Amino acid sequence: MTSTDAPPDAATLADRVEQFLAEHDPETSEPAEFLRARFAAGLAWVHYPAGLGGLGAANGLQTAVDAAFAEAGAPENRPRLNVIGLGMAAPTILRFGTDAQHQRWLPSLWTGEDIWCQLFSEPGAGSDLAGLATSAVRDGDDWVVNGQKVWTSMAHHARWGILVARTDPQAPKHRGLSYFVVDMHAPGVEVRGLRQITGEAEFNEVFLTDVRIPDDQRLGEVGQGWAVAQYTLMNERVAIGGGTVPRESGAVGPLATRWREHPEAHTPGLHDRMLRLWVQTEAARLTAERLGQQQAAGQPGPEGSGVKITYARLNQECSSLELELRGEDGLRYPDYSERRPEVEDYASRDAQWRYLRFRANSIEGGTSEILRNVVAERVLGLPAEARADKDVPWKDLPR
Amino acid sequence: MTSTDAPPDAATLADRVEQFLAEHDPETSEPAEFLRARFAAGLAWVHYPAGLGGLGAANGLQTAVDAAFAEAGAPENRPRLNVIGLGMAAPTILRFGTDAQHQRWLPSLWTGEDIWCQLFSEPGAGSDLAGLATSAVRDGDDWVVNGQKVWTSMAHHARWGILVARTDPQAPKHRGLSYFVVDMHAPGVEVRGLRQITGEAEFNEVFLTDVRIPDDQRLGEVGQGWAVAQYTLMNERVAIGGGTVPRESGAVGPLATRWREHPEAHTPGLHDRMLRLWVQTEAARLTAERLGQQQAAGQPGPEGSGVKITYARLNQECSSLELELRGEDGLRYPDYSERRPEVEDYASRDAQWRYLRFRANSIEGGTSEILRNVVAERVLGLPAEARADKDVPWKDLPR
Amino acid sequence: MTVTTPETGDLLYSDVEEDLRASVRALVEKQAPWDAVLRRTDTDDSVDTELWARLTREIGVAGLAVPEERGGAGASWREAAVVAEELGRAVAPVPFLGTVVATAVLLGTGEDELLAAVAAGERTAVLAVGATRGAGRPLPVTVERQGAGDLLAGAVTAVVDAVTADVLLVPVEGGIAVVEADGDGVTRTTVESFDMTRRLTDIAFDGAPARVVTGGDTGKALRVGAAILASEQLGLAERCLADTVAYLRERHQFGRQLASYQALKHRLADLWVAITQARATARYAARCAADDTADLPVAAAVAAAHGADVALLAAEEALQLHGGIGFTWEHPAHLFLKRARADALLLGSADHHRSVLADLVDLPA
Amino acid sequence: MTVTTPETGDLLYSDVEEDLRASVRALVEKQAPWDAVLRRTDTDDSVDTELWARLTREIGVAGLAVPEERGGAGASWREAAVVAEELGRAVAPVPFLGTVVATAVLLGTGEDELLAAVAAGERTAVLAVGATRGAGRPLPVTVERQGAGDLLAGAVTAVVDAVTADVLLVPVEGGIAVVEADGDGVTRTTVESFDMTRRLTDIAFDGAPARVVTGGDTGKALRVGAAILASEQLGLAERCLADTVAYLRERHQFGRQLASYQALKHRLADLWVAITQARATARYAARCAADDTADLPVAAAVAAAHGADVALLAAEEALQLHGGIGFTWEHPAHLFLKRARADALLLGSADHHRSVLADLVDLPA
Repeated sequence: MTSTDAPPDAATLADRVEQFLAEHDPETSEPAEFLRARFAAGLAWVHYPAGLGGLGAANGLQTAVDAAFAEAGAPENRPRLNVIGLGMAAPTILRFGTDAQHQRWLPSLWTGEDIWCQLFSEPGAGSDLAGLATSAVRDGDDWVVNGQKVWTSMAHHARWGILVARTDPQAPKHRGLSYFVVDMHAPGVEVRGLRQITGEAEFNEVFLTDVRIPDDQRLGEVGQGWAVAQYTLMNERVAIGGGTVPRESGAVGPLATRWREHPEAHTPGLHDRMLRLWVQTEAARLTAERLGQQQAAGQPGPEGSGVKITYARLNQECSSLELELRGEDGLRYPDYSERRPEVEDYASRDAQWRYLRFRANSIEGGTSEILRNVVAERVLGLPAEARADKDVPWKDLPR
Repeated sequence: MTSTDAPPDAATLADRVEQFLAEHDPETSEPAEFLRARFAAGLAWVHYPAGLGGLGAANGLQTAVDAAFAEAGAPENRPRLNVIGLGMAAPTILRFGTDAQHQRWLPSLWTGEDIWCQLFSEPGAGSDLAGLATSAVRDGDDWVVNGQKVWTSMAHHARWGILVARTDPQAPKHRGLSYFVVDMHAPGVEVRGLRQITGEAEFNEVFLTDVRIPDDQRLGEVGQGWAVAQYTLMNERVAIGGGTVPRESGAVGPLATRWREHPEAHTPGLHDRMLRLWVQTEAARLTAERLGQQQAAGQPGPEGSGVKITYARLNQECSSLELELRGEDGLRYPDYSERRPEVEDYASRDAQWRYLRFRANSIEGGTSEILRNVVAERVLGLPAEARADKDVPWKDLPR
Repeated sequence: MTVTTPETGDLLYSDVEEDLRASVRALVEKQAPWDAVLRRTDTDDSVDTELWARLTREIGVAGLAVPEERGGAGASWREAAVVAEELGRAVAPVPFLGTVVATAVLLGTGEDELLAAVAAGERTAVLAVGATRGAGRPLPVTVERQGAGDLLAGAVTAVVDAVTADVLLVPVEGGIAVVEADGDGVTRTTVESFDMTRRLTDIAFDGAPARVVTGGDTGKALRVGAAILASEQLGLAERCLADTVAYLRERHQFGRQLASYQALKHRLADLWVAITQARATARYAARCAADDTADLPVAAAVAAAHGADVALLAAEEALQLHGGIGFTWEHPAHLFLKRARADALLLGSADHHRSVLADLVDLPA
Repeated sequence: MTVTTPETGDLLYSDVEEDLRASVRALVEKQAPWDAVLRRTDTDDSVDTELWARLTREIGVAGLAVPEERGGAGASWREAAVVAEELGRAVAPVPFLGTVVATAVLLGTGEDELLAAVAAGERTAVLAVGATRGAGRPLPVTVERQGAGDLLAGAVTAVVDAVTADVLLVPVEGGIAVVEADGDGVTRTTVESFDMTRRLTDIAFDGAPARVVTGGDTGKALRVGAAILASEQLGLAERCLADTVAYLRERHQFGRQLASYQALKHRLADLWVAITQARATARYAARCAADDTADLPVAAAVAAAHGADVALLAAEEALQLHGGIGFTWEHPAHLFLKRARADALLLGSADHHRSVLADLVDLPA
């Protein structure tokens, strides 16, 4: 298997998977060994280049490969724990990294041996990410980093983090940033769980105190951090699927179930709200499906922002009504003690927990307010908000 | 009765009314004569100065005087037809007019012999009144006026109009305006009915073409028109009353009546809307009452803007639901032919007419959007909207 | 109950549909611009019969869902829905909605001669039921029979698109009575209507000769009508949004484009989001009608409930954001407002459609 | 039916009320700032008994509506409502609401010794009904009688403010059973509550000795409770608005104060308008409670329905507009959100109060 071959088609890939499985019995292989071998065979992410876990295949052929491995009972690479690594860090490393950086980070990232996290948001820089204040100052071959990051998923599991820091406070805000990979085990990196209103600590704060990052852990040029970060965030967008989304999926599901199972709680007013939310959810479902069809047809529409605004609202309103339907039980709460959940399973939780957790849906990953700006400006062509922060040195901005 | 007397109190006023009525029998007097005599006696608006229809009495004593005259069957001074004259023009003339202007306009204004209208709004200057474009150019002792005004109530009845026009297009917008009284019978004044979405023409457009206004019909200094106009508009504010507002007054009244009389139209969803609107209307009623109590207690609150926003919305939502309750009949309309109503009587009209007419409630007299700005900026102290029109010559502004 | 998820099918517009849209739009923009539509509302000539003639004869809009072998174009309700979008965008005063419902009825009967004539635009037919009758409601019975021939007696009020109809299809016990609209014993009275771009008709029958036929499914026809109406509402809402965006970009107050004020931007963004949903629900309902799937009742109810709310929101926002000018007769905003408000009652209100859904998806009161 | 308009009465705050407000606010700000309230939610010591002691003994908040001759301050429910505003503003963990309802019950009985002790803050009493029981709903019966003494059996769940209560007032057939909360046969279990600033209690009775007294009107007491709760909701909503305004003025994004964005300004303006209405409805309900007018049922239902909606809107907007920081445990936004969401079920939901109104003002389903 060499890198000079023509890109493999689906049939070729199926053959290679079969051959690989014949050579590596999922039953008997040590999982880490198996995953390393799969990476080496180019069957990790087949659209990546040969030598970096792929075979240069066309996009869209991965699904069948993954399905074949799953069917054979092959070990998994911790995809939910390493969602930041696989979804955001890897494509950024591939796009902006040097050969040495590719070799250094991609194999253990894909196998799940190293979990990654993302050090972007700060207490003072949320919607306005480019206003971030964490500083990186050059000192010989290193950068010395100081600052505080927040909303960092998986930081307590992570070996590596992707970091945006300010390397030139004299430059306008978007132009003074650089992008690094930070060793989360390095001295000066402190990870603290960030307790949220549900009682749990799903996210982290990361404090960076005189953390030294060698310059060979920089991705992209000095001062180009904003462009690199934009590429990372572009990969954050939730893929809205082809295929049929089930009716009554999402927050309306447990609401409708409770409605059916508890006729004693029915009132005319609540019935009207129930039906409105059902209709709105069905409308949102069909909208998401239509968006998926557009994307599949090569007509990417701007509906994604609208879908996110809508789901956030429906999650909030459905869980609020569901809580209300519970009556007295809606005043109880399972457990506010501080815990660290691994992966959230919304469906198994009480309506009260969902009501609280879903408040964040209209904030995380782009607030509904920012998304309305996006729709108004990019879709409807309305003038952008006046801003005075684009050509001013970052250090002179009001904060 | 001389102007050097001390201001009369309520008892004195009652005596004077009694004396006046003894001398002028409402039964037998010619109405215009009666009204002129009442003006001369200072019993027209008793808080106005002596000689101008008043006696310099304290505010608040007028109500009893009016009641006494009404009880005696005294002729009326066309208060609904001359609402602009009595409510807005008269206080402005009193405040900014010369003695000659007082004598010239106030008597026939108060008696209703001359109806007044207000020429402020323009097609290009609605919320942004100070952007108006009607020009007044000095020519000898006259001003020559050209432009177009709109939303002019009563213009087709009016003998006089209060007019704001631009006398200096080189000045910033608020500083280039002057305020005039225009003879509505002068050459070049053309009044056209402005048909609205109900089919009726309740308002007018007024076209001004080379209309000559003598300089002695100017109120206030040249360039001070904005301040004079602000004074006029301050008097526009609907007085929100002392006394108890009846429950179910306003648009919820006919809605509730229809609900009670047509149980066959009830559904759970409509019931919920009915009850929500009833609660909101009752809340708005109590809010208006509380505002009236505050004003009566000398604590004028800023709640007026909120009351107007709320009534506009409730009028619209109540009439929409009432229309919906009518079912098939809600698809019929009494008459779209162009007519000129004298004074609108909302209660006697169909829900469909009300639905249409009430759309204007959130536009006329200050849009709900402008009122939200007012609340946000003046009550909550949030920053004003950025604007670039304050220090620029009016002629250079984008339009 | 387990909720099942029917296959969604294609929610996009095909090239054929886009071509059809372009043809309809070009014709309507030329023949019935808004000022012409407005002027017509002040006349007794409330239907644009010339536009209707060209729509049916040049483009064939009345026969889209009729098979070729029965005299139609052999397309489907999907394509008819695209036509409805364009006619809604223009509040065009033509009897398309009535024709849709009548065609859906006739497709179930053996009345192929009449069906072909309707499909060709040679005759227009309408189902004689009150405008607010939603799918699933009991239909008014207005017939008496005598001897050899059937003679109708009774009345139907507020019928859509009957002003210029040639044939009335009257639901009666045992079937559908086919009646000549200009025949003996039929009195039509045009109603001063809230929406003057689609005037209603009160119809009285007093011994009107009729022929009763079987096979027509009025309930299903009204569901198809509700599905197509949702596309009309979509087109209307899109027009309102587009007009409002254009106006706010052009109009300045306080030295700034109105379009630059964030509170207005967010309202328009929310409206745009709602319209994307109306598009998806209308497309799905049209697809269910086209393929006659078992989910049509749900799809039509969702599309009708959502479409009514969105069109009314769009028209009300358009009026408000146009300010004073939108309140004048000589501006089109009121044409859309009145159509949207009337459409929200036509074939059943949003409230009615939600109560229908309660039964269909097992969410009882 | 003819709708009549009761005399509204005074909706303003008197100087005495403003003085009372200042006293309560000063004490609460010193004794129970939000971070102390937050820390307490993580402990088993969920009620701030020291604050309650000072509120009752130094200011006399528990005896405001009790006549002087029965050991109270001889003020009225109007003044109690002002206290509720301040306690709502601070989500203060003290048993004021429970005390209000219990006092309203006791005022109808001859239990003057207990009433005086409650008014003085020497004992706390609570009506043992489920938290969501609205005025007018049937009360749970949880008693059995035996021989000479009455012994209670049964259970009441989710009782408000019973954590530190000394005396339980249990509605039973024929009256109110007065029970020592720490007595034999009473088991109280503190509930992990959605709103940890007001934890609920499940109470089981197993042969608990009781004394049944008559004259207490639980329905009216719960209506008084709903009226006072509306003032708590008002105070909470005002606090949420004030905190949000302050935060948006201070926080910059994209080089501008968040407070300068018009979409946010308009939302806050709408919230302010809603709060002015909540103030008017709460004041009117308090006035009707104070003067025991015939309109109390309407006034309490309007105030409770409106107050619940406004407080929840205010708390949800506050959380949203604070962005990420508001989602963290170490910020007070969630304290207000949880209180508002719980309050919207306490003593009956807004939906319940609207359905009560339907009967009261003749707007039947």
